Amino acid sequence: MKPLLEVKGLSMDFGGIRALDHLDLRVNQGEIVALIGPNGAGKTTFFNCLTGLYRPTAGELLLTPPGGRTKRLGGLKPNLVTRQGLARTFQNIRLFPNMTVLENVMIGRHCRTRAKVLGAIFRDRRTRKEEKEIVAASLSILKELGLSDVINEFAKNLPYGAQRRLEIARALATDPLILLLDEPAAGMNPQETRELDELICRIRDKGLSILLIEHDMKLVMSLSDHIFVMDYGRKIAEGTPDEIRTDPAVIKAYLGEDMDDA
Amino acid sequence: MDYFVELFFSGLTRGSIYALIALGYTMVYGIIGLINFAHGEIYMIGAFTALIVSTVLSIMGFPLPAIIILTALAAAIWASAYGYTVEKLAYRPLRNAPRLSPLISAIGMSMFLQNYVLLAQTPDFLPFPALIPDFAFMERFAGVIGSSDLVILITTTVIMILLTLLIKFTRTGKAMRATAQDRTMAMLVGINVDHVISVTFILGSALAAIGGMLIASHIGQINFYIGFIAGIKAFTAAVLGGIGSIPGAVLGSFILGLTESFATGYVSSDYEDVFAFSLLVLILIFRPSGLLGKATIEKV
Amino acid sequence: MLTLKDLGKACLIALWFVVLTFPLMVIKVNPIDRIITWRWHNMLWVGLGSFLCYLAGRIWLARRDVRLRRIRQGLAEEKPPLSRRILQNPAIWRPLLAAGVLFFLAFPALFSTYQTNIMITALMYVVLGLGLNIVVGVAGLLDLGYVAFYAVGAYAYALLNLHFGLGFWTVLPIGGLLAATFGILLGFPVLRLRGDYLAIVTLGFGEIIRLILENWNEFSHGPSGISNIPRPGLFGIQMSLDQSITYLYYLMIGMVTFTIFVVNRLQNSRIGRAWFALREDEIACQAMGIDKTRTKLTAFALGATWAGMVGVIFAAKTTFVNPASFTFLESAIILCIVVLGGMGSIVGVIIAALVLILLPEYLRAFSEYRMLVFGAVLVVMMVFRPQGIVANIRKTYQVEEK
Amino acid sequence: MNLSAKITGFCAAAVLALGLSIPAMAADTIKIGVAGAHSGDLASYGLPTVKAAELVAADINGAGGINGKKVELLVEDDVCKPEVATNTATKLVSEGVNVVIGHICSGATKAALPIYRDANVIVMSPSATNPALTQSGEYPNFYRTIASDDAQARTEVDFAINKLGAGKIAVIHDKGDYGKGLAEFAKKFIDESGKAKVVLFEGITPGAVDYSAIVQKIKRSGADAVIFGGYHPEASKIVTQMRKKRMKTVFISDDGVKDDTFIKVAGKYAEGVYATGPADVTANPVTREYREKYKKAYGDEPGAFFDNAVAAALALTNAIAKAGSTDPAAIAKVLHTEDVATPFGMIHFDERGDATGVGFTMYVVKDGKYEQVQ
Repeated sequence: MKPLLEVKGLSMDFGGIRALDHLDLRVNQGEIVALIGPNGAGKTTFFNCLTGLYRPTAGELLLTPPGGRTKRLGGLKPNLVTRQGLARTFQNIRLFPNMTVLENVMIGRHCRTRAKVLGAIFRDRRTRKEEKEIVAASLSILKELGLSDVINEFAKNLPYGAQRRLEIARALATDPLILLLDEPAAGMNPQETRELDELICRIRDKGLSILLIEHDMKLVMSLSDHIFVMDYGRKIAEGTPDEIRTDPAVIKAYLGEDMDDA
Repeated sequence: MDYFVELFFSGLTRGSIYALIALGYTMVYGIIGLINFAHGEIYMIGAFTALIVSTVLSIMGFPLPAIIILTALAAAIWASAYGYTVEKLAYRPLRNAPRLSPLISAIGMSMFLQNYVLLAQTPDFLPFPALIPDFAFMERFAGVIGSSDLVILITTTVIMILLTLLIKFTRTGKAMRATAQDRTMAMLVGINVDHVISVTFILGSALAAIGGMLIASHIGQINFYIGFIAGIKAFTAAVLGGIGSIPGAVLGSFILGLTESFATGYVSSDYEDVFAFSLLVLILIFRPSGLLGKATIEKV
Repeated sequence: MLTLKDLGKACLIALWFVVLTFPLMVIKVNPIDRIITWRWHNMLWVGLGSFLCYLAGRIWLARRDVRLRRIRQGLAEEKPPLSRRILQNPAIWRPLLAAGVLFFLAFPALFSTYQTNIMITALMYVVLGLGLNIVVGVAGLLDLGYVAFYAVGAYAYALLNLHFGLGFWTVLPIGGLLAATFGILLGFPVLRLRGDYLAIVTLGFGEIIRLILENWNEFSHGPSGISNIPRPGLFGIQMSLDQSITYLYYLMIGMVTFTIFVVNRLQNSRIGRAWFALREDEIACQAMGIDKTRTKLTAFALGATWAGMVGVIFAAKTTFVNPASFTFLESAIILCIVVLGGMGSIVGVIIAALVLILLPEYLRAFSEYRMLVFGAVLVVMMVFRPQGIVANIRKTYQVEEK
Repeated sequence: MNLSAKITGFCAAAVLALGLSIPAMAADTIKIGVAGAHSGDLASYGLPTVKAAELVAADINGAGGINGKKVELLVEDDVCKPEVATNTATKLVSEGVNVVIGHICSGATKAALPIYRDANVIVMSPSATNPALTQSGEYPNFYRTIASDDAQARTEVDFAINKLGAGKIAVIHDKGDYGKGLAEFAKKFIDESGKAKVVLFEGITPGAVDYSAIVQKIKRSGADAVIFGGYHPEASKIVTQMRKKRMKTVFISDDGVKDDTFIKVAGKYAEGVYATGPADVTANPVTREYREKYKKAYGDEPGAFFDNAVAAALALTNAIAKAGSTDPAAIAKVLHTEDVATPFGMIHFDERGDATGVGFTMYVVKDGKYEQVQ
């Protein structure tokens, strides 16, 4: 069976500086895959290439939905990538601060709905039905993530941990095949991290695949099915958590790097 | 051929005028990324201050060289003070606001200053005394280039060289470049960013005031509205050259001045401004970084 | 509340402004007759004015600090702003709304034709403000050439009527569509530009349209404009001036109602949410599957549609159009309405339009200061109250337990 | 029911409906509206008209009014903007004016006229020179005490061709309503004359930083004379740059340039510039009388269109007095048939509404002053 997401030879140059160098990576259906590496290794750049925010210099991005045809994601605009089934969160939280929590999630439904200007003005039956579905779907996601009590708050007024969860909720609302999480545990306390661990497992159990960038090694090791390690834009190792733990290249790359287990 | 040379010089004069204003736009944009809409008004205020001071001095019976020097000084000082105050009142509080807030504030400032001068002085055109005398040795070239054209050309060149030296070699210049590169980083290495931004506004305003004085003397009259049109043209020039780049601003100004001049000479001046605006629109669409500017990638 | 230090600082500030404004405020020269007029009294006004402004600002800041501290210490409760308290309490806003509706419906009967005429102008600006609000306030695209679409509408009626004899009601939708088409044509290349560049390009576009109207005589009749444009008709009934103004008034009331209805529905729809999201964070927006260009284009075109339709009404009301009515200043005034009212806030924009257009009419003595105040409003609002007089309120939802 | 009765009725109704404080004397005064630019950058064209109307009104009221009724002035600002002018006109109409002096700018006048026409109010402008205002026949209620642009262009062209013998003429304008209209007439008349040809027809941009390119172009065109349509700020810039480039080309311009400010701004370069303007009326006793009064009241010289405004005020008040009522038809009849003494001599109005005997003559700058060309 083909992997759900396959990246082949992905390279990205910024005016002569090679940020990503022939990167290969696979994510299989239902897996949690982690991407780790020291700061500046190019992990977020990789996410940006994957989601269409940057146009990669070379390489192929292939997405094969279960039972569907393989599609190339390279060169697609970000919104179309999302439509194909990749949804992401951001390292430095990019919510819509002056919109309510519920609205933030409703935005996620945008690419799965169709109401046009005329529909919005005349509010025909289909639009009304669609709007109801958007609200219902968003509310159910929020409930799942424990945000039901704050649906009418502005996103900017939420505490930090809740903002992180809201970002995940918003990404989930796009009905993704793969969820891309960029350092979801950053800045969380141990209690919140534990909850996040459970949350990610729950999402996986619903059949989604997850690609995760994370510095919290405890979380990575406990969650991941497969780990890719990057340094200087290159893949230096891959394997199961146990393999990675003992890989000499990884240890070398991380030497001096703060392996915070908190 | 003569006709070509004549048009060429008239284009150079125009270009120099735009350059003196465009430098201020480009410096401010380079440092805080703001289109300082009120810059044209600072130029206008410089011209008005020059008019007032020179008239007062000439009534008091000062000799012409003294009038010129004192007028230039007064215009530069007061325009700088306005530039400094505008920055402090309308832009500094918005330093961390969304990008459009300071721009809207700048548009407001521009309207405010225009109407302030209209109300404080007059809505009518005022004649501006010819501060630059007709040099005897220029007589031979009278048909091609006038004395004031020459003075404007030389002044622009000198100012541009001085400014480049200042930015390349002085401490302030280095601090300005550092702030333009990365404001947070500059702050961390101990540069007083507020101070640097103020200096930029003061410098840009002083240049605009000198420009205002020279142009007013060249054209012979001013009113409260001269800043708006000149400002937009100079901004076009700055964008054409690559906003944020000082040689770019000068290059862009000369290109705009020359094209306007040749377009008028060989085609028609009916659509002069349409042409300038279309040029602006086209550059922004197809090459927003201008001729000498650097393209930037937005960080995610 | 004020310390001696504050007073000292205020004196310094006053001194600074006195020196700063000295040449322009105090001296007035007549370079031809070589006469200098010294207006020393202005010095006093400037000094006193800046002194008091500074102190007022200090007091305002001090009180805000005290309030914030008390809130933090739990001594006081955070009070929602007055506008929100009114708008979220049906017991207050329903009677207010009813009174407002009654007042506006009865207006022509209560006041003279002239007052009605002024009110029509104000209502036109309400619609223009609401239209620009879609573009600037909701979608966050700073459009400084909005007046170009207004001109497109006005000239559409003037020219179509002149050449083909088309009537007001036929041209009203045509004007809107034509403006929308222009919006799309312009928007297509420029909407991928960054915010401040977009502002400048739209400004340039606005000027280009005006200059073309001014220069292309064969098409637009040049600077002398087109006169004798018919007022809106009503089944061919002959109307006196008073009647036709009253008619136009109710037409405008209908237009405003229609606009509010549409804008309100749009804002709380899938499209409207996408606009808001776009204003908040473009990148996150794209990552959530929103087509940036298309969403911007819809906002731009819809905003333009309103300008186009009001343009048609403008031509019909003035019965005369020339390019001088469509300068950058007009765009700036409409922008001022949106900024003062509060970006994205319908109620705010309506109030701001009425205040900014009606106030100068009734305070004729101060009408000279109109543009000065508009400029100051833009700066002051940005610095002190960027959310506008009535902050935008988001729709709230109830969780339905089944 | 005549108009004044209608208006009185309307006013009464308004007072009843509103309780607004419309003077109780309403029926006993003759209301003259004065509309034009009274603030903003064009105020200097509009304010002299207000002063003229005030002076005339003061005289009439001092002598007991017209047929026992006092004259009341309703002064309204239109900032020279068409869209404001319609409001101004509506306001004046709803306040029940009998006649209006104004508006100042042609654009604003065009916008306001239909409103006055529908309300049957006679309007007389001291300064709106757009030919269509009278020639189109659309505004039977419109009169003016200034000659229209085509008359001015005719004077300029005749002078250039017949007096100066110019064969090649460059026609330049400022792209404005007034300047461009004038330039187009000039071009038309030159083409029709067959004796000269237009070697350059071009618009310049007001407020540009430099005009040397267009000046070079004029030079290259080899024109004997330049006819410029526009106002003095641009004219002085062009003349100055022409003379600085040692060009001796004759410069002919219009009423917008026949202003002392032009000479003061252009200084020595103004010498020899021709400009059309209303015939010199300083010898006329009426002119002298009102200029004296102005000086006495305000201390300085009256500004633009003052004489025209005095003429309009005198013509209108005279017509009301002679007609014995404020009925527009009666007033119109007097205006068309009976001569009245004004700063321009004895004038009446032709069937289109143009004042007879108000024409243009050519002036030339000599020793720093405009002198009539013999």
